[in-house]
Amino acid sequence: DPAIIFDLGGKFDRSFNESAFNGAQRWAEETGGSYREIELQSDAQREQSMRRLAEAGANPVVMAGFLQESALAVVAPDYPDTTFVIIDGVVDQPNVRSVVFAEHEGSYLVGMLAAMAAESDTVSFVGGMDIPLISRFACGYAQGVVAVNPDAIVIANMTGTTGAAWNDPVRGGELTRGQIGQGSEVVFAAAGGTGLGVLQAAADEGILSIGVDSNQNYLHPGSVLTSMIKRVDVAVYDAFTTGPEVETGLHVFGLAEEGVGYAIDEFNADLITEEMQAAVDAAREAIIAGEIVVHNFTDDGTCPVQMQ
Amino acid sequence: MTTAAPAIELKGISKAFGPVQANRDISMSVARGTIHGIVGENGAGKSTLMSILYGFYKADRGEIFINGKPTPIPDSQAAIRAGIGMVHQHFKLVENFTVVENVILGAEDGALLRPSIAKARRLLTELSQEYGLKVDPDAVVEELSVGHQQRVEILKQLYRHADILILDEPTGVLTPSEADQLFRILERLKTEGKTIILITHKLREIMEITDTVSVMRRGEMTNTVKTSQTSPSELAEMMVGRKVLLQVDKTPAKPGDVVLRVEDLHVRRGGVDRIKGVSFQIRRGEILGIAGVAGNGQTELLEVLGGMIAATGGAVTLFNEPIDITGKHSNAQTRRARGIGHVPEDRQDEGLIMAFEAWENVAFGYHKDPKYNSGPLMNHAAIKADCADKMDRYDVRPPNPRLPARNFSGGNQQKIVVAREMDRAPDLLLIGQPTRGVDIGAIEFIHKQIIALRDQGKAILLVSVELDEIMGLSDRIAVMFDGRIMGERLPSETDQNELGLLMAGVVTDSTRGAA
Amino acid sequence: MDKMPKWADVILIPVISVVLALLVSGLVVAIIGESPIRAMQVMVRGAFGSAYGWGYTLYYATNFIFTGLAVAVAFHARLFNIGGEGQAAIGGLGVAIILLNVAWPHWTIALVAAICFSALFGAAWAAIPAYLQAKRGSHIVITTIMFNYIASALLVYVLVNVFRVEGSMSPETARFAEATNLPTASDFAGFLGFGTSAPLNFSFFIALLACVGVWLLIWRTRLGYEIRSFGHSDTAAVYAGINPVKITMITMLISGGLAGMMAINVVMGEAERLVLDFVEGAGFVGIAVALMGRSHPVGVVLAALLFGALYQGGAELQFEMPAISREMVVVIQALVILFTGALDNMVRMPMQAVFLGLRRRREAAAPRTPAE
Amino acid sequence: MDFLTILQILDSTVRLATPLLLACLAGLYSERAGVFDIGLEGKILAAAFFSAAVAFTSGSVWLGLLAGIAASMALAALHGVASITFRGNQLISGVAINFLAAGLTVVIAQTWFLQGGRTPQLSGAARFENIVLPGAASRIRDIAQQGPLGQIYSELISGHSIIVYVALAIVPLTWWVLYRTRFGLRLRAVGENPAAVDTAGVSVVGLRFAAVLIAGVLCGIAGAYLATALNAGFVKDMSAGRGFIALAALIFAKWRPWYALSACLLFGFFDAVGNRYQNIQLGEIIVPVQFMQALPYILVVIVLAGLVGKAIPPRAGGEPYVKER
Ligand SMILES: Nc1ncnc2c1ncn2[C@@H]1O[C@H](COP(=O)(O)OP(=O)(O)OP(=O)(O)O)[C@@H](O)[C@H]1O
Ligand SMILES: Nc1ncnc2c1ncn2[C@@H]1O[C@H](COP(=O)(O)OP(=O)(O)OP(=O)(O)O)[C@@H](O)[C@H]1O
Ligand SMILES: [Mg+2]
Ligand SMILES: [Mg+2]
Repeated sequence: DPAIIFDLGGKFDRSFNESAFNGAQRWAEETGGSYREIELQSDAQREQSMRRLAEAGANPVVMAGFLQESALAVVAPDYPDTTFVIIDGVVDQPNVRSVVFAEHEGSYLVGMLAAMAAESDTVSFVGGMDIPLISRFACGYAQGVVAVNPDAIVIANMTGTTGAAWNDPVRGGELTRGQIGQGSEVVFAAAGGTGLGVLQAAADEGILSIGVDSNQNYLHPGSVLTSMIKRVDVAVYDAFTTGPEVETGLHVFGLAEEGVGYAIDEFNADLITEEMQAAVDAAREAIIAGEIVVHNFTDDGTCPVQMQ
Repeated sequence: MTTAAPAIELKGISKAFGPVQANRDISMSVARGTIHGIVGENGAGKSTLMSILYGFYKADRGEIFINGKPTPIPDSQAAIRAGIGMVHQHFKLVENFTVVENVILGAEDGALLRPSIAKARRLLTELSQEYGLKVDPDAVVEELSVGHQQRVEILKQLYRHADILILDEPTGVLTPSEADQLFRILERLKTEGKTIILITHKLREIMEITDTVSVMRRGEMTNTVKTSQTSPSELAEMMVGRKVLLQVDKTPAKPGDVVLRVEDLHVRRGGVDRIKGVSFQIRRGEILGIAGVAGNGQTELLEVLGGMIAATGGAVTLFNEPIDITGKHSNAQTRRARGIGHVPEDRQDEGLIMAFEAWENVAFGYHKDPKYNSGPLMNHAAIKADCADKMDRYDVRPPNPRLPARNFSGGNQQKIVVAREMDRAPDLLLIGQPTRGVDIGAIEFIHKQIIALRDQGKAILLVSVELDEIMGLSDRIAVMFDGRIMGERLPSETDQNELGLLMAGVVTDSTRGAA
Repeated sequence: MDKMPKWADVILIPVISVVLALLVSGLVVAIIGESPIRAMQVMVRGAFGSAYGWGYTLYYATNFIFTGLAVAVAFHARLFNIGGEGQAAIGGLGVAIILLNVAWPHWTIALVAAICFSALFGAAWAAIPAYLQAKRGSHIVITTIMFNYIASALLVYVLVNVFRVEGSMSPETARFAEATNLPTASDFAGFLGFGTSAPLNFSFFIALLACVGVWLLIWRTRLGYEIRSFGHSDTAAVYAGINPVKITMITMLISGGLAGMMAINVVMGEAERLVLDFVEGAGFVGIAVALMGRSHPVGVVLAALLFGALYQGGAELQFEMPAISREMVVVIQALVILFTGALDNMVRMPMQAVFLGLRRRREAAAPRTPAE
Repeated sequence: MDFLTILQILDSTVRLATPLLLACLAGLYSERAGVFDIGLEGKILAAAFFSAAVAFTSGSVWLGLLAGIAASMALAALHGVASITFRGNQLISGVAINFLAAGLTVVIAQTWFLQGGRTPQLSGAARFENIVLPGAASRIRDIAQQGPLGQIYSELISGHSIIVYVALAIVPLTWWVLYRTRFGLRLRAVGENPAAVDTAGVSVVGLRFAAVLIAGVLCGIAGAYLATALNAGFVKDMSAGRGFIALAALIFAKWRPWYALSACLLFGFFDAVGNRYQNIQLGEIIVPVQFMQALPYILVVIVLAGLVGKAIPPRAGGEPYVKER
């Protein structure tokens, strides 16, 4: 059987982990198969969880979250016959498949939407853990905003520096209120479970928000402008379907692979005008065609757009 | 002829605490409007019996009749309803409450305080005029003297309309004059028709104030007699079961060189000056007795000399060598190394570790002595052997080094401490309340040991609140009051009256001369 | 006279208490609709059913021996050290610092250095609460809890800002050099079936050594005598010339040092790097272990083994019976603390009555002592 | 920092201080009666879970509140049985209760909701709504348009959940109960000298149980507030040390109600500042966020160290009452 390890935040975070969970569920429903799962409760449990699943014969073992990287680097060589899949992280081992996403590209598109939806010049971003991965979101978002409105101000805050930052909705809400006080009209939350607080605060205060990873439009209909979708579910589903033979090595999913994108459904249809959609779709084509190059923060640790 | 039913009648009361039978089949009756005394050795069961009457403990068996009616007393509330009030040996006051608050506690009228307080204040004024119990209703209790605190206790009972008043060792902490005032109040209450039970160890007081007296022994009530038909010596015999000689046998002192010299000693503790310039000296072969009401600086005097607390001023020398009384470079262990033994006032809280076995207690304070150690580790075998030897010579019963200290009776616990501190024949022995809570047999033994040590040419500083003990043992007597020495007397040239006045801080013409 | 023989107090009562705790735990499992029998089986098999299980059980037990001893030593001075969690975390920092910054030629020397540093750091973290307790009477229970939170913030700070490896996103240090890795169970006891995955490592022996050391300290040395005296009565301690400030400090330093040494097992022996949250509640488990073990090293080892098994069994439980959360272990731990620590009178009172009854019967049977 | 930002932080302070205040007053009743309670944390946590669980299932936050109070009182009763009836060690009992709550909440949450030890998100009537006082604006953007007084009224005074106002009202109520009623007199007395209360014919056990149960009620409200007003659901360990901070505030407050209010506001303020800012730049020095997050705990230690004046606890605190010989 395949198995999956969810990261801190848990499989019902309505975001990253939940997306992974949905992929696994879809596989289970379609094939009638069963899989094993572990929800991590602390950073220190990673290694034992991986070993336990490998010992029990689970294959492939999927790990959601970059925080699993260093533990996997140690465990993978001990179980050469098991295939491991890590999402959002890169582990250079022969039996590991590393799946990463071009979040900057998706973020660019929702950044454009934010700038178009905002009446004033100010939009904002709330990140989860302060790490390069999240800066990649922020930077892509800011580039999209500025592409629409060169005068725009992007306020960015990170929630924390540890895994706990994925699961701190109160803090997320406070940061959002602060940003609204500074004039923000659209807030993009790339913060896992913390984002729930961000979306809630935005809804309470009557501004727009942008969800992340899963489609979060339904959470506050009319308040969530869109969601930056990251198809973690597809990555999990693919791994589960292909089984232990799944191709190892590094795999990058961008706009072209439909690994990232933005969501439109009945909950936000009223918020997005035809022109907005047309502009974003054009940009999407241009990025896939290579006409627009969105700078990836993790390439050099810098961002061409200044954020506050 | 019909006699009025007795105010209190107890029938067949028994009570055990685990293996200890504290009261065994006790019957007793007290007539209305009388003062009834109860005497007995420590642990005889007096307090237990009264606590049962007050509903504090529940008797295992037996019945209580109040004014002839059977009255079960399951708790203090029931006792209060039955008109019983009790003044405990240790006051039951909330120290940081005011007098009024203490008086109304548990007897408030209604859920709001304001009316109760107003009413209590009025009643207190009345009561204090009626009985001469003067206390400021708004004073905070902890700032009152013990004598006044006791008045608050009595006011509390009067406020509750107690008809029956139980007083458990009320005079232990009072100066003689405070005790006199108390007795006048009791007489007064008696004339009002109230019934009073008085527990005391002082036979003099029994003779002075009670109408009838009961004697308790080992949990049983052995005798009840009319006070007018008995005598102190007869009572003592009834208590102990044999003739007792309360005199201490000793030869006149032959003082030698000065051992301890104390000059202008000052001690401050808890923000209060406890010792305010005390000077004295003790010679070889001499016992200096410190008399005084508890809490006038005696405790601090022992503790500062024993190295437990630091002095704030003054100088102390031992054989003319200075002692570091600032506590910076010395503690109780270094004092012991200098040849100062110390039998503390409180054996259970200070002198012994109650959970330790006897042998471990024998090393207590001397645990760094090389003879108890081998290398880095303690030599348990050596300590046990030493303990067995001491138990034998000091008649500790049972002579079992492996028994925890708490399982010895008070007297035997004291003997363990005495053996430890005196067996090394210290040059100076500090000894506080040597016979507190100790029965007559052990008192005799301990007194003999003290005299013997003196006769070996050692210096002894004796602190006791028992004037009889001070008078009996001391070669010289100093009286402490409010952190000062009020005067020094020779036992042969003074009497309890004069000492009592000094203890109360009164310096009269007759006492001034020698001071 | 004592109401009960000593063996009843130190063995019978804890055993009854633990049994009660386990019964109530079973009840909790039943109430949430799972089979307590099956849960028990899963846990026992998970903890003891394989070399893999033993490897984890003993590994966890090693942690709990250290933290249990830490709490026990403090208990002897009647100090309630709830700060094992933070002291261990800071001990881990000590281990990381010394292993990352020095090129150790061999694990034996590295181990000695790591022991010193973990103990030193752990002790240092206990020093401030100890000082405040000794000098200012600040309640050590609350200060040590606060120091747990502060330690965790400090650890986050250093892991994020000081030790994080360039380019890595996880808050953890680089791996320690190969030469410092401790032998694991597969190295020294591979013949028993331990595989390379078992985290049990050489630290286990250090823990056992620490037990012997603590036993000697408490019951054989003058310092131990002073610690116990102070624990029973601080006024008596002063009378005996024992300095309360000194004893409080020394005891807490030893306690903190022992808690810190837990890091050898986890940081040096298992993770081979410093990760966030590596203590995982072991500091708190130490309280239960010390209470159950009646603060005696032998009792601590047995209780640590029990809790090691609970932890490993609990991990299996989560795996085999997903409806039962891993936190069930915390519940059991809580119940053990409750029954052995706070409700012990509930067990003791009836036991005393039983023993008293027995004694009365014996005395009644024996001939009456002649009248005095 | 502009005026509105300051107001926002103060507003957040009030919200974050509320659970502390309720827990602190809970501790005040318990400790004034002579029962130490380091189990505040556990009671808050249990209440948080049960209020969220019941609010979610029933859809009514009021039922949730009742459930939270009931759960907290159950733990309080356990503390009472252990430390009053069986005269166990109050600290150990508190520690056990904290663990019990930490474990049980997650175990039960996992069984009921299978969401990794969480409750589902609450919304609508399952949460406490913020009360908008008459004439107040509720949205920051509208508030920003108002003058300073309007801003204070709309941002700081208006717009909190009912529990915030209730908690504030409990402060004077507690003062009145403690110093103006018979119950208060007895409660204070039993914490100072239980023997005095006992001989006065009042039940020590009864009083202490009453106090401990009141503490249970208050912790219950605190927990419910945390899960159904401040947050929208229960997550593991969400009490996050608030019970301990409340204890420290209690010491800081010298066991007095009005002081408790100021102490809790102070701690709430640090929390609010820590939430709002990452690293704070003070001139040349950058104060790391971890320091801000640890600040309340550091402050507690400083308070305990007596640097702000010696606090004398109730004298009989921590000791089980045994009728002495
Ligand atoms: N609460 C208790 N628990 C156990 N034993 C007790 C308790 N109270 C009293 N005892 C025992 O009961 C016996 C009677 O004690 P009690 O206090 O009644 O004596 P007493 O005559 O008042 O003595 P004293 O003169 O010292 O006041 C003693 O042996 C004592 O050890
Ligand atoms: N706290 C206690 N726990 C157990 N036993 C006790 C306790 N207190 C007293 N005892 C027992 O009660 C008995 C009486 O104790 P107490 O100190 O009242 O003796 P006593 O009558 O004063 O004896 P002695 O005349 O020898 O001094 C002793 O045998 C002692 O073992
Ligand atoms: Mg008595
Ligand atoms: Mg507001």
